[in-house]
Amino acid sequence: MDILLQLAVESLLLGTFYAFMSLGFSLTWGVLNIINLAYGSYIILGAYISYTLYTYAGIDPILSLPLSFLIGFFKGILVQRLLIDRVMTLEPFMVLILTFGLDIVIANALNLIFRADIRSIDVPYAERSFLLGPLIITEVKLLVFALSLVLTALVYILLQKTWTGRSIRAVALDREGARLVGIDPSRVFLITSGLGTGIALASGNLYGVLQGFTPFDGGMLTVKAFLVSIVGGLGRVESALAGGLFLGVLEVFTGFYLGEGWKFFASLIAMFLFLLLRPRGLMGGKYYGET
Amino acid sequence: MLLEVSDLNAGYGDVQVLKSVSVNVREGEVVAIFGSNGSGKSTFLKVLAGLLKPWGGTIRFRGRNVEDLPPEERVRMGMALAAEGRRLFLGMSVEENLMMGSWTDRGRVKENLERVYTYFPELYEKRKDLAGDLSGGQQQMLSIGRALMSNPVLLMIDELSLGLAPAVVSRLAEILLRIREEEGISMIVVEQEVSLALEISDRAYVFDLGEVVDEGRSEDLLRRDSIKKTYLSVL
Amino acid sequence: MGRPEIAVLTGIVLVGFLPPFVSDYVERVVALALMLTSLALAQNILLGYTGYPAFGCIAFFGVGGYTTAVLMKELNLQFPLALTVGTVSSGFLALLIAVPLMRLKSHYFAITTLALQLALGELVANLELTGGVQGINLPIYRGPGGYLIFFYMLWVVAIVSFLLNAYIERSTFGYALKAIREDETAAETLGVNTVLFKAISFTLMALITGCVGGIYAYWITYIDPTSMFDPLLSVKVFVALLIGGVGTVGGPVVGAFLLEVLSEVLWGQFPKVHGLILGLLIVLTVLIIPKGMWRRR
Amino acid sequence: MSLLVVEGVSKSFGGNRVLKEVSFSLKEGEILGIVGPNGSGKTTLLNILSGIVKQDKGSVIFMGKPVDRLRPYARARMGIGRTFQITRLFTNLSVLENVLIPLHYGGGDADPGRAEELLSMVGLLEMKDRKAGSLSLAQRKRLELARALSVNPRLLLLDEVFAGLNPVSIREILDLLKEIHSLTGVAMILVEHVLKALFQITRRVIVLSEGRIIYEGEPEGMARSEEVIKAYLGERYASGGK
Repeated sequence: MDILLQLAVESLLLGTFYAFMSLGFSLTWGVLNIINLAYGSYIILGAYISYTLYTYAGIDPILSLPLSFLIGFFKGILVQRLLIDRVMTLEPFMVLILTFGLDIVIANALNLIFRADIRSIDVPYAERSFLLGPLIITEVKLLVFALSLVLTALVYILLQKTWTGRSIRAVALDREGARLVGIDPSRVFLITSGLGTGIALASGNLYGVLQGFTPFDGGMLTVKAFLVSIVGGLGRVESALAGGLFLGVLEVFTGFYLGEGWKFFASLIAMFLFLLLRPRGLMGGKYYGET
Repeated sequence: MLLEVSDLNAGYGDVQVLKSVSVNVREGEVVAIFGSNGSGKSTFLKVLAGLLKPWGGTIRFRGRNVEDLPPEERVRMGMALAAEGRRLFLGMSVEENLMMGSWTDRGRVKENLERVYTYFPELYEKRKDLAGDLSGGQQQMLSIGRALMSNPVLLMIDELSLGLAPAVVSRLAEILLRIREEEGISMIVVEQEVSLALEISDRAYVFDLGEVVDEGRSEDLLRRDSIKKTYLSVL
Repeated sequence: MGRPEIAVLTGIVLVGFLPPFVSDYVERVVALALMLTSLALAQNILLGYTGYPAFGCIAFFGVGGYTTAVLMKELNLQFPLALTVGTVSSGFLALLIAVPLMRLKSHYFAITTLALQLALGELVANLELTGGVQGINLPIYRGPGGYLIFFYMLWVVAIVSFLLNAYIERSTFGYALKAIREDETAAETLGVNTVLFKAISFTLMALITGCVGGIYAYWITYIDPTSMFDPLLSVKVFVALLIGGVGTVGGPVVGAFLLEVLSEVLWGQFPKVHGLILGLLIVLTVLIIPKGMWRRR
Repeated sequence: MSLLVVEGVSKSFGGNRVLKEVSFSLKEGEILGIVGPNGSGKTTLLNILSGIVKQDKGSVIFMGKPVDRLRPYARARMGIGRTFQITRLFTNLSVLENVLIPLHYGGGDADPGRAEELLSMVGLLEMKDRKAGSLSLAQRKRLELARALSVNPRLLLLDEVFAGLNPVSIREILDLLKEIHSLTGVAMILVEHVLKALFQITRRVIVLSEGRIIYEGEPEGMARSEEVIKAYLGERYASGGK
């Protein structure tokens, strides 16, 4: 019983991080209708940025998170302008190939600079934990959970309560309708890409304190972001939370009962089955643009 | 003259839909456009709103040529379209849909909301509901309401009565007449239902196979037999 | 066959006479190019003629390779038999999932096949039978002809794949696939059993891909999950198709040879940054050739 | 005996009832016009007949056999040919190939002689090697017609063949349809907005409004039917205008 409770709590902590981590992927997919295979590499890029800042300048990854976001924001805008805009209207698999190429470029560039060894951000609070009744809570996990929750809430507020957020949702729901009220969709595409990439890099800071990473972990993270996005349905923050928790439970429980090695397999099979049987997500609804 | 459209040609791919169409709208005037299916009415509004690029011809709005401007620019200048298929944001609340209508007039969103709610009290009651959960009639009101939120000089409404019950249509017609009276804005109403179109308009154009085949004061047109012929093509 | 197609075919056939005159290194590069040629031609049946991008086509490469390897290692089967079973298994798996899978369109279809590829890779990495992440060591081939035998096997598969593409280009069978590519609904209403032909097309792709995987496994004698289910190889197939021209018979051959030689040169010249350059090459290909890709005939 | 019997066919899309209990039948060689305002369910009805869309209720019987469980390709092989409102040609293939495909898969024999015969019937023989995508609209409509005829149809479903054409082209297609009918005796269902043209080829019309059949009979009666006038012109017009 205690074990089950412990696993449930671990799932919740991890799942909330996954939800935040995947928000950018889910948003760009929902709004622009593109699948960004380089997304995982963006997260890893964030992890390396915070690693560098922490190792060489002593800046805590939590403090450098806004900086990662900003770098990501401008990078997202740049990539959208220079690359994605040019192929968005072509066959959808062209974007897949393009972003895959981008993934290779980022991973190999990181590999050149940092080599393939596993790196980790060893903040002083990395190993601390405390007891809560029968539960063992790792402080880092709790911290990442809390921050993920706050940041997810921020994204939610941005989408729900600001004009920028509303215009993003409007474009996602009906591009032509958005043009009718005077919104320029191509501007919204830029902002969404910036926001999405910013979230990816920022979540990289959290990922970096949570566990070790190498330049080539991006692919695996893209799959996770994909799974989180498809479980609940695209683009909505609530759905990402549901998807994140699903992935959290799936990983924690398969990891515990079948072994660490099966975790990624479980995510992939879940992704395969979802696509095959429920491509619109568990709730079956059509939330964002998805045409 | 508020709007001068002359010699407009447009279509999709290589299929020409509009053939040398010329239409004028004066300040404060309500103009109806009707014709059977496939006569090019909706395409005409699409071109006016900037959603479809014309092949040729000019559109002058408030003395300025707008045919090359993107839709956003035209909304800013005071053109608003309640489009075919309504194009609402079905996953957003009624109020949010209305607010989006004020995208180009964000500073006055509160006043605009109040104004639109006085015309459509049922939208106020449903303001928290998702647009997707509204009935057809309420969606049409929302569509018109959203267009009004940008404080347009020219309101364009496509297929006003399509799929709506007669009672709903009557109410919509009343509201439109009221809006016109209180705000003095000009309107172009595309409508299949002849009697309705003529009832709420000053002048009307009859479209057939992409061409303007008849035009005139609405009262006169109502008496002409040509309408029945265009519609039912009975020889 | 048209003139360019005959020229390309002659080219592939002539490549078969190269080995006595070139170094082992060049021979190996040409064999790899022949392998990519077959993979690209296999994908061309599906994407080029039927219009479905199987982004994770290398799933079947892995299935073919692993089945062949496991059968040889565990059951001591002879290579020809093991390869046959490996090839058929790939085809069978494809046939099994084709109907639900091919209800999905464009990037949903593409991504689902990629998920399958990665999932299978993880599966063999976790199973004892397949040697886990350590992979499998195969016996070294010591029969007649030495390693040249693999060159010629890949050569034959490339020629067969080419002829199959040429057949599809001209035959009534190819008409069914092209009709599906052009407009699936219209094809149905004109008498084409689209479900059946989509499944056939997918299975053909898997058969060739699986066969190549089996040959490759025995050739390099050591396989592991990363090398047999490598997403990069999937992408290389697509880039080869883009360079050469999707939906043409000769294009994929030209594209595969160009890409393989190019990446080999890069590997040699810039051993440290070749991955980076390959990535840039992919990005550039997509940016430069997007429109040229559908040039057929 | 009836060639086609449609019995109580209903269809909803996401709670929106598009067809409500539609029933009618068609004799061998008969021509039927289906008209109605936008959104009245005409195209959905054709889609159900050709098998692209499955009805929720009711049954379609073709040549004495229920075809409800047959997929479109099987119905095509039984002899149901169709065209589309917006032409759906195989645009990257040649004109000839566009006809050879249904000849082989729908009609049972890809005989180039027969293909050329069909193309010359619709006046496209000289263009047989051109890409279908390069044809003009009128030519595309002709090619679609030839393609639908390639399955050796007993029943031809034509979705707005006249739409978007100029009067000259309408005239030509009309003559072509008449010619096809007199040569092959194929039954036809035309969904149509260009009523003038429609009435020159058939005396039997069904009017659909909001998914229901509101009129069935001769064209003349149509203009007198209160229901029809209401559907087209509106409540007020029917009761005598303002």
